[in-house]
Amino acid sequence: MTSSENTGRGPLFTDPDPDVARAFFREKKGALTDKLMSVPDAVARFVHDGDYLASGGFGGNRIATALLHEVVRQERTDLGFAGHTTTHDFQILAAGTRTGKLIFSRLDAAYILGLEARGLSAQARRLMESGEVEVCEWTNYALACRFRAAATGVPFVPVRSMLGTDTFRESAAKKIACPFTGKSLTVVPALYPDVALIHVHESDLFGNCRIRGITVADWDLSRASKRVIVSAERIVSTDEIRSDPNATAIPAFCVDAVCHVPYGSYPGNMAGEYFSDEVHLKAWLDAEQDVAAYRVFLDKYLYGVDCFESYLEICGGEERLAELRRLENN
Amino acid sequence: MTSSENTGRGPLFTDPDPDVARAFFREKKGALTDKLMSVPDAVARFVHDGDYLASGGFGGNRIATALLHEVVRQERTDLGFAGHTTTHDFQILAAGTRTGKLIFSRLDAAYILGLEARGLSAQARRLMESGEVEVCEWTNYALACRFRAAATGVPFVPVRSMLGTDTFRESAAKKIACPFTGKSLTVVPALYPDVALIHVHESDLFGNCRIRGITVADWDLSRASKRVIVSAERIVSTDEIRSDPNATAIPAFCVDAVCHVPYGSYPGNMAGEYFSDEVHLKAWLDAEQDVAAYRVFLDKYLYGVDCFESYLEICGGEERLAELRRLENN
Amino acid sequence: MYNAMELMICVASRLLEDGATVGVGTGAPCAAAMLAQKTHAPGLLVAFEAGGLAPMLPAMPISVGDSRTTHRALMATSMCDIMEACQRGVMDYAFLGGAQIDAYGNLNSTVIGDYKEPRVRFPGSGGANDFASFCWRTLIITQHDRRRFVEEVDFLTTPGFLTGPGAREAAGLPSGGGPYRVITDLAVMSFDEDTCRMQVESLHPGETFEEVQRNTGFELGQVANVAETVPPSEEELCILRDEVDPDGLIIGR
Amino acid sequence: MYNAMELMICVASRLLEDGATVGVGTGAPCAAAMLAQKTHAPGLLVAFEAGGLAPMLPAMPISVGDSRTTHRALMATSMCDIMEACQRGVMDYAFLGGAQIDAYGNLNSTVIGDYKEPRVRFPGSGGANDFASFCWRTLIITQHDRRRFVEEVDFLTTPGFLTGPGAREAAGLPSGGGPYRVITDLAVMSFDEDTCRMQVESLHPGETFEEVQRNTGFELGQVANVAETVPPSEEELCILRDEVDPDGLIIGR
Repeated sequence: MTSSENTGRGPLFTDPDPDVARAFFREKKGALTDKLMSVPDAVARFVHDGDYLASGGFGGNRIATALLHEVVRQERTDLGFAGHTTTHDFQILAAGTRTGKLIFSRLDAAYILGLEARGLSAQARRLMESGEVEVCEWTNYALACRFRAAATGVPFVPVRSMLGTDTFRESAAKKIACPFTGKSLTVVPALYPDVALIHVHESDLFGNCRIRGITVADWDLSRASKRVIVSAERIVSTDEIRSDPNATAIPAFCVDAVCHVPYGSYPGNMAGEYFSDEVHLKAWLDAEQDVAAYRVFLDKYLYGVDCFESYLEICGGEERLAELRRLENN
Repeated sequence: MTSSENTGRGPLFTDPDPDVARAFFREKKGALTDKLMSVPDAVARFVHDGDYLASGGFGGNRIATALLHEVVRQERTDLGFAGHTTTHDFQILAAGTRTGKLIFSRLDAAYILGLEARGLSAQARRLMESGEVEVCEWTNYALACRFRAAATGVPFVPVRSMLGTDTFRESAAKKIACPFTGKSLTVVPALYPDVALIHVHESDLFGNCRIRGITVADWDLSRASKRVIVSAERIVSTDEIRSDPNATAIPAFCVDAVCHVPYGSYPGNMAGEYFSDEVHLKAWLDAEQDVAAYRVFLDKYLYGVDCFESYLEICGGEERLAELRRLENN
Repeated sequence: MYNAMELMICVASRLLEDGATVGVGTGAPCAAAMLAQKTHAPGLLVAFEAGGLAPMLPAMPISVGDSRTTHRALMATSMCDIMEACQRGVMDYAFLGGAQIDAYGNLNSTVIGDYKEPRVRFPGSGGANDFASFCWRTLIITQHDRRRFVEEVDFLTTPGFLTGPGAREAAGLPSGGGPYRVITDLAVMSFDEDTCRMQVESLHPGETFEEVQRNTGFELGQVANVAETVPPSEEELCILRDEVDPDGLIIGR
Repeated sequence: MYNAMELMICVASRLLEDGATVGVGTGAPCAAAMLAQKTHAPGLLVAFEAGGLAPMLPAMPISVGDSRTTHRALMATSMCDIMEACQRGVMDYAFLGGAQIDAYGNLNSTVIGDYKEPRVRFPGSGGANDFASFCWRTLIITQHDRRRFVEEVDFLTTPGFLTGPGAREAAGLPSGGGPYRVITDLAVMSFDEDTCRMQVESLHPGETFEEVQRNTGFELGQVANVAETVPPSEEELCILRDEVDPDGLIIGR
């Protein structure tokens, strides 16, 4: 094997050095302080231009929609972004700012611009075909393992995928010989996001969180990220958290901000709470087909909206949300 | 660094090759078949002389006592054993067979022969000082990571402990330079036990299991092991398992046998069920001080007992167990 | 009568034997797995890459991570837990698709054109590369035309047999895996054991080898006795239409 | 009046500042953490290596994995989850002990004598090597005698500063960690910043440096102004005896 065959040529956007991360985590203290704040405050305080951002959930399920909208409205730019199982979350950020600036310009891509069975996002595609975003390729599992390496506090973990493919060639992974078996393995570098946006079912004021249904990569993501903003369907007491320690998925020491956002994953699905709003998601996909129509759509549903509650209102409000609850719990 | 400094000189008892394990797991089918059987049947079918054995829980908490006693009574010999956070489980196997044979002769040692605050097991110490058991040193985390590597299906994982110590020197770990940062890392080889004994709170007939309280390393252990025998406080319906998919810790496709053993962790603690029987544990430790007294003790409590229910009976039966329940739930 | 999608789903479902494990995505693969469970393979274990294990699907999932994938499931877990079961060797089958496929079953779902200046960008690997690397047998469901069946994929997103015999193992991929069947609207293809190249296994009713070759951008082989694909039975169609996809989300396309 | 164990626990507890994180075992370390929480550090986050995070301890745990360690805890998780928080840099302090300790704070809890033919076998590392490798500051509580405080440990189970300045980093251990204080029945020791060797920081009431040196098998340093250890206050003793360890399991030994 030549050296170039052993090293993907894609860009590495973040530092995998665990000692650099350790110095950061040392200062992030474990004390139980009240972290409840509004969505605008949380984004203003903890998401900065140039940051590397990751979003929890799985694309259209349990995503932090309210936080993502706020990132767009506060016109964050030059972000790095983890395109891990992204669908509608990617689509929201791909809209760019109201003044036409890119929100992210560096992208680790595992699954991007598709909305699974719903089709592809025309806007996300335009963005990715514009050549303005620097891209590095991964697989869903490999990118999840990058979070795990960071959560674990080691600079890499080995995986057995990506081998022999162009996905490896355009990644920033490396190939090594296993010191025990001699077999070739892919090693993927730790990814410590600057900030993660994660929507959960319940959190206390300190950020002890519960998640129902699949956890996707959020167990690792919450631990890997230097800062974590949580939005929660419900704020519960710490007494309630302590009544069932097995139910806690994210401990408070990982969390920097807690926002109370009922229906915070809308129009995405929230397990046990409400189903996805396929009508609105289709409208979004359809609007993207025509640039002028899309601008009108964004002004109505994103840029021109003062807060997430207003967005819920113009999407049908309580009546629609009640329908989605019925659909989920049928 | 010389080559010898980069490789622990301890013995590697199991094959870390993931392709060898894959061939085994391929044949272990996912079908939901009734796996309920008696403790003697499960041990007879799935624990063989020469196997590499691992036990779940944490030494004196949520251990598979009934299964461990049966391994002793069925006189399994020449086992390998994972001394991962072992305490009373180690002590039981260290007794040897009724006819004086060693039960295990190969040992990965992370925490052995101590019972934490209760003191050291004289019998376990005699055994380990006899020189008859081949030993390899690890740390608790490193050994847990060996299970994780196997559960993950890769031949090793990197950790940042053991470096610079004699623990590393007497291990079968290796030291490599991180391909991303150049830093030195310990890499620990995957450990695929032949058989694991795990006690759980609830299981259905197929082996879908729930665990309350800490999971220690059992999430990984159950997945890493070629065969898994589960003992459960309660057998529940699959409908009950399906009513709360978040509560499942071990999926049925990992499990080969399910045994219904109420108080199966006695004299160990079982979270939410019963506390440890410190009186009996102390009696066991005390008996070990004198070889003759110890033999009498073993005849009474282990070798001469026809089944685990009889053991519970001679340890105080329902009255004592009710006390331990009260102690736990106070 | 039946349409091409119904045929493909029925053919795919028959490949899934009782007691096997399968990783599925939304759409046709999920329909095939559901149909298998309701016919010959009630013990088929279905896993979704996002974390859903063995649900009682109340309806066709829209996303591999939506809550239907954990409806009365045996477990709701993480992506790593599912993917690692696959990497460990537990998963027999995985279903994939792609924008391009070559004679060795390599798939492209990343770009058409040059990677640095793509004419068309697609979602990328998602979990496809992982599934195809880890699972024992990859099943591919796709439409059959020369735009998709190409001599060389523009981007090798997901491994088939790579460059041929021994190439997967040489690259470091787990031994013994690889593509197993390609199910299209024209035929069912397998892979030659010696050359690892795609070959026609059975032709759908009314199709000819020449017609299939005409729609394929590389030279196709054929097995010694090419069969006619057994069409969907009445029972299969009834279950598929009434129970698996009553709203016609997949079969009505 | 107070006994040596009470003094050691009180001294240890004062080192744990409010808002810090600490990995503890059973016995004196747990008592010190509980005392800190009930006095100056109500926000001290206590973790147990087996998986218990931030419990409201109803009584002294007997095992680091018993159910008391998750009584009304913030989380009941796995050993890896806790250890990886440590490896990631989250944990400020860890408490350790050992059969032998040398001038660099290296600990032996594996064997006395030759490894291959040990005179005495001990439990081994357990989580000690991990904690000492990962946590920022290692605290050691032990009895002070020449049998324990030795020129060279028979087996280096758990890293202190290894062979001296820079040795931890050279070995690959996370930078910036290492032993912080050694608390014995005679004195409190710290480590010289330049040499990484143990030095007396404060002498317990009534002890002299010479007496401590006499009980130490290697040459001890001392800081410029060796203080007298502040004895337990009435408040500390009351809380320790009445609330932390009312049954005298630790302090009654």
